[in-house]
Amino acid sequence: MSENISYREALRMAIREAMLEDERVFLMGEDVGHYGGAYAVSMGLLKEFGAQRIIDTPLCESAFTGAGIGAALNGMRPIVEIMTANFSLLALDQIINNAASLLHMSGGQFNVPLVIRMASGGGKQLGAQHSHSFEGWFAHIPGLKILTPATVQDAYDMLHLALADPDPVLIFENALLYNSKGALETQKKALPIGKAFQHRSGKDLSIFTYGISLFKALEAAETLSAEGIDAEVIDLRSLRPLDDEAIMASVAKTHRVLIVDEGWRSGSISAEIMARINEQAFFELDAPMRRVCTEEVPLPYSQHLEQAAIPQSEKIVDMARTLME
Amino acid sequence: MSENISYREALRMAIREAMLEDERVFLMGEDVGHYGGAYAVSMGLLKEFGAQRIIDTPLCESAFTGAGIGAALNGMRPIVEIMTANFSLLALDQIINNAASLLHMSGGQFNVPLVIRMASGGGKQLGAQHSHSFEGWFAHIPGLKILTPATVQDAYDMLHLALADPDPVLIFENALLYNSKGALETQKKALPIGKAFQHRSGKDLSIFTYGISLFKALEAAETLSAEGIDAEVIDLRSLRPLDDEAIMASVAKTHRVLIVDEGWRSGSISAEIMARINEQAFFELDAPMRRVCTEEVPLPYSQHLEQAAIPQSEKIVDMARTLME
Amino acid sequence: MYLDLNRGREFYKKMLLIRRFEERCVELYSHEKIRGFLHLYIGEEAIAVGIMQALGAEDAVLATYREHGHALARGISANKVMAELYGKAEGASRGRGGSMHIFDAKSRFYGGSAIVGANLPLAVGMALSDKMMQRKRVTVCFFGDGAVAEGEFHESINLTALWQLPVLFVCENNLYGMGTALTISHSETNLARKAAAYRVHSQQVDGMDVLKVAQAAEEAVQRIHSAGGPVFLECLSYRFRAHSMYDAELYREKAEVEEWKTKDPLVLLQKRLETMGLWEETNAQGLEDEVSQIVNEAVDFAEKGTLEPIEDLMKFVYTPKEKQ
Amino acid sequence: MYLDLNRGREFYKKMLLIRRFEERCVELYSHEKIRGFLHLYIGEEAIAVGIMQALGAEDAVLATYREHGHALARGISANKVMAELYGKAEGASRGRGGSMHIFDAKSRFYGGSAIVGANLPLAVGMALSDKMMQRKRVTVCFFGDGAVAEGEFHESINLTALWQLPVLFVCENNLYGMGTALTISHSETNLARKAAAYRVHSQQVDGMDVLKVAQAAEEAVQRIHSAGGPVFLECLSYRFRAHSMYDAELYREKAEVEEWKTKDPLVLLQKRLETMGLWEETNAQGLEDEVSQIVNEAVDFAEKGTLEPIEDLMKFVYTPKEKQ
Ligand SMILES: Cc1ncc(C[n+]2csc(CCOP(=O)(O)OP(=O)(O)O)c2C)c(N)n1
Ligand SMILES: Cc1ncc(C[n+]2csc(CCOP(=O)(O)OP(=O)(O)O)c2C)c(N)n1
Ligand SMILES: [Mg+2]
Ligand SMILES: [Mg+2]
Repeated sequence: MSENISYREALRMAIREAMLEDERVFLMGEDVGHYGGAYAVSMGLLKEFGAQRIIDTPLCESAFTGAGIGAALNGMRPIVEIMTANFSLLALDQIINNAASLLHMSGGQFNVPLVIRMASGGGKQLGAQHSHSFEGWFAHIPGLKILTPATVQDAYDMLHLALADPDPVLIFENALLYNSKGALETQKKALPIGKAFQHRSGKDLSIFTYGISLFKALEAAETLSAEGIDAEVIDLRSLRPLDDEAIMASVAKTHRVLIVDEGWRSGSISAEIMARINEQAFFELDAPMRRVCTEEVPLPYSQHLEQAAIPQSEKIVDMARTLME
Repeated sequence: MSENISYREALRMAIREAMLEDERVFLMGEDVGHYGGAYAVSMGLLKEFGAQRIIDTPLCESAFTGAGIGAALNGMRPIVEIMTANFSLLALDQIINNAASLLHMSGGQFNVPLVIRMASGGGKQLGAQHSHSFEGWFAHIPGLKILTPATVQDAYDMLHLALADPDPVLIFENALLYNSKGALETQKKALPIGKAFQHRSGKDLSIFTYGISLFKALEAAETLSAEGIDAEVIDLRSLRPLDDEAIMASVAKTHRVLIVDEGWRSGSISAEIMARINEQAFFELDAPMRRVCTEEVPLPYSQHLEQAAIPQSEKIVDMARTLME
Repeated sequence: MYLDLNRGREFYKKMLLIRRFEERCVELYSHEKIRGFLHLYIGEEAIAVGIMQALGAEDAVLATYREHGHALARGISANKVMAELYGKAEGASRGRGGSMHIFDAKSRFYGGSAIVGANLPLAVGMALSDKMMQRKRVTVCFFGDGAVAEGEFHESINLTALWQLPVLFVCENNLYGMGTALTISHSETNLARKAAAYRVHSQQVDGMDVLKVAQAAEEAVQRIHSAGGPVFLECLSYRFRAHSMYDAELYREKAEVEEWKTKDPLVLLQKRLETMGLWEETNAQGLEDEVSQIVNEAVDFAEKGTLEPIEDLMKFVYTPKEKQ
Repeated sequence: MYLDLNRGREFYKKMLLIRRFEERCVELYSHEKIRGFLHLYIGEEAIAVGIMQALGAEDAVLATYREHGHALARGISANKVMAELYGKAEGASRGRGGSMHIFDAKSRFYGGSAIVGANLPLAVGMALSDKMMQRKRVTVCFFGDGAVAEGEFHESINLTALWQLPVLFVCENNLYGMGTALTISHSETNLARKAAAYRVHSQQVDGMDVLKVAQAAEEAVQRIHSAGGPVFLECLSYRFRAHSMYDAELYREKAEVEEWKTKDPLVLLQKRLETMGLWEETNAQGLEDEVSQIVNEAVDFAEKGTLEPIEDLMKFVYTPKEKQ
């Protein structure tokens, strides 16, 4: 049952299965069809499902995202692909003022079962207009759910979970993960939206993270372990809702907190997690909480600057050492 | 020299002065001219300065905001008015991908001296598409400066400060403040961008806030004072940059922190302030920090629900009591 | 379109209902029974009434923030609309929407939208689903002359033309977007011509004449059913009242308003019926009485309505578990 | 436009420089000297060269993410462009921009923009300032056929027409936006006609013929200076290479590409010169050598370039104090 496939393939498999299972599911976005997807996620699907269900849109993020909302209102289960998270800014009015608000404004009459996927994150030397990580920022918006699959299993599961959800769900796929490989169990019941997952148990400090930073954190935990520091590593998986319970349980165990996220530091999801721990588990803390985020700069092109700007395993190790002082 | 005028008049006076002083300054936005401004800020200016400098735009938030950026790049000092903060979502691509990024992407060659003003905040029963407070959310974006004038003096000063700044500055005017009156000194040197202002000194707890919540906090402080609780009230004034120094100084004095802001709770500017205090002044804290924010709901129309959703003086008092326990 | 007594009475009554309903709203606003923004449709009644009569129950409607008229013409009860304006739980949107956000699932009325132009992409998606599922339905989307300048207009109309979707675009051109005149909003002020540039079948219609609107709407719906693609109707009209309750109307001349009032859709229909010798039989006073009763009842209903419990504030941020 | 030896050599050399420069880029990309996205202009050289020659130093240029050609044609040194691709401090944008973000204040080259369509509003504002300050300048804005579907196109072109602003819109219609063909992007595929619907003077031009582009550009600039308003040129062209370095080109036939290669702007110009008996004198080999030297030097310059110190990472998020 378990296969070793890529994150990209896991996504494609999930989309394919959903489309085979449910005629209401379709995929829409720029270059999802003839091109095969900017990151090749939908490669081959046009051939299998035809242009009616794998829809190449013109360049018009606001209208095709809004069209996804309209289709969801009208009984469909659309998957809208936005090529890169930066471009989602063009569709934010639709996402916030419509998708996130319609259920409430209509007094509960109109829910919006829409899935929006987008490639996110830095590290590919694509510069300031293609590299930003907005998932933590989107997590501010009530009415939305924000998923950040890190593993192949989650890439697959979360697409299914999102489609089954009655409300708008945004999936942020870190573009550097598409080629990563991992085990996939397709028959296992998926861990629900809103549940964190502990990838490594530890007693000295808790590292909360998500997406690609999970792997950097795990790497850091190995290094720390060699120094005798035993780090717990928890993948948040979902940034809205956050799994307060899992977070507080870990804090109660380790009493030290490090958060790693790819958003810019100020106003990051790290800040929100710190705020909640402060509110809910203040007296458990033995030291100030720490965070490793992206430096507050539009991401530069040159590799050395870009790498200096984003979280790295070494920075995590350093920060963990500070935390243990 | 000191006059008692409205917040609206203070803004208008500042715009007028700036336009008289500097031919590069102009005002552009929906209904700023013939209509007189949705909140009447620019009433009369069309007559005085003509349609070349008080420019009524068609409905096209993205293009006229982008045009403001272009004009700023080309030597002007534009003031762009976005009628309501919710509509700024339509212009976010221009604000983030262009205004906030151009200086960095161009290696320091092209700065963007643009001022964007918008009406913000709930409490007017305008529903979910006209009431949200995004100032704290915008504060996440490097490259921007975020100002939130609460007083008549700041309404006036901040417009001048913003125009003098070489980089993009966003001014969030809480719409309920336009009619508020207060003293204005036009000859006084303005408190710079990035400096908080202490409105009330206290020794038991620090209330950090901004915008309209300042007045709710001051009211709460009076009530608390009657109960023997001595609250310090600090107006942050600028949400990016934040005045860490003033914040930490106050924490070092009171050891207890309450933050009041009109953004939705999760991912609010309150969270960021908590994160920084945790990082910079953890051992000063005698109790978990607390926040009073807007409930995480698209703001409803009915008055009782809307009022229940946004921060109120009573909630601040209650939370302060919890904090003092 | 053929005018007979029945149709004459029906159209007249519907337009009158909107008119009297909104006149009452103005009163209620001054008594602070209604709050927030209140945008009146007075003067433009012929558009909503003329369009809606061409629709079936299966068709969908997307309106603006000036949508009391659309809601009433679509058949949502005055009670529900008024209760919404009062912010009551019995309102169309349980008081959570207010004047700008009337919703009604039963009549497929998808709001009430207060971001100008933002309902247009929704129309694309609604019609796209209907086409995909081979349902014979039309999605009608109302918007103003001002909205045509927004990027979403361009993006949406292109998609409907490109994909040949069953959307009826109804542009209510009342010559102003808030205080900004058509001529300072658009380089091409003939908006039907603008739409035609996307290869969409487009037409200007006298929006003060309910019969002409009705006829154009029926033809449009027919064309959408037969040819499949979208149709764009530019309804030339005028808003008799201020943009909202806060507007000093500095941007237009009183004389212009008065001039347009001579084209009042109610008066126009009356004149037609008079010419045909049907006015007497119309029994306008009887209709006034009926309408007055509906409006009175609506106010009564709203007054007696209840408030959503404050404990339910957070309801409907996400779909409640029991509804999933 | 009159073709003489001087002009022939100049145009040929400029187009050749872009061609050879980018061919070298492909090599360097495979050696990982250049990273990130790299969008080649090969096949479209006639557009940038034809347009730029009509501009003065005081005019401004806004380009796309496919802008090596625009940058070189505008006269930015190959050294600076190549160093930017290498991510070096000596690059046009100090290595912070990369291939998609070449900037140069000296030549009024305002980027390099990687959000499709997002440079259009900037053009409005730049031209608006020039008009307000009564400066006799033109702002040229380049964008693709794909960009025309974005809302910002609609909003921006309306503003320039409405306010009669001195913008030269250059639409590089290469028949595809990434892998999406023109015909599945636009209901009206004649983009000049689309622009004309805003009452903007518009024209289709053979974008493979540098002379035709140059002529159209000169006329456009003249018209902008005399009539004041914007001009829209749709340059019909083709991208010979993949969209970027990652593109499998599944969306178009090899034969189509080959067909278009017969219209190669370099070959076309050569043929013209041959017909006129000027080709020999052009001394193509000499130009090849000159260009080759420029490109070699550029690579050398880039190789020797330095990296911005990591401590300077946060520089240019805000204007440094010393520059204020
Ligand atoms: C995106 C957006 N921008 C601005 C506004 C403020 N506003 C509300 S109605 C309106 C005028 C709209 O004009 P039009 O589309 O002609 O409709 P009308 O009000 O005339 O019916 C404006 C500017 C808004 N609600 N949404
Ligand atoms: C807003 C936005 N959406 C999508 C993209 C991804 N993208 C980059 S180039 C491109 C195609 C643009 O086509 P066109 O405007 O015709 O220019 P061309 O590349 O053909 O020169 C796309 C979809 C982007 N950069 N920006
Ligand atoms: Mg209008
Ligand atoms: Mg193209």
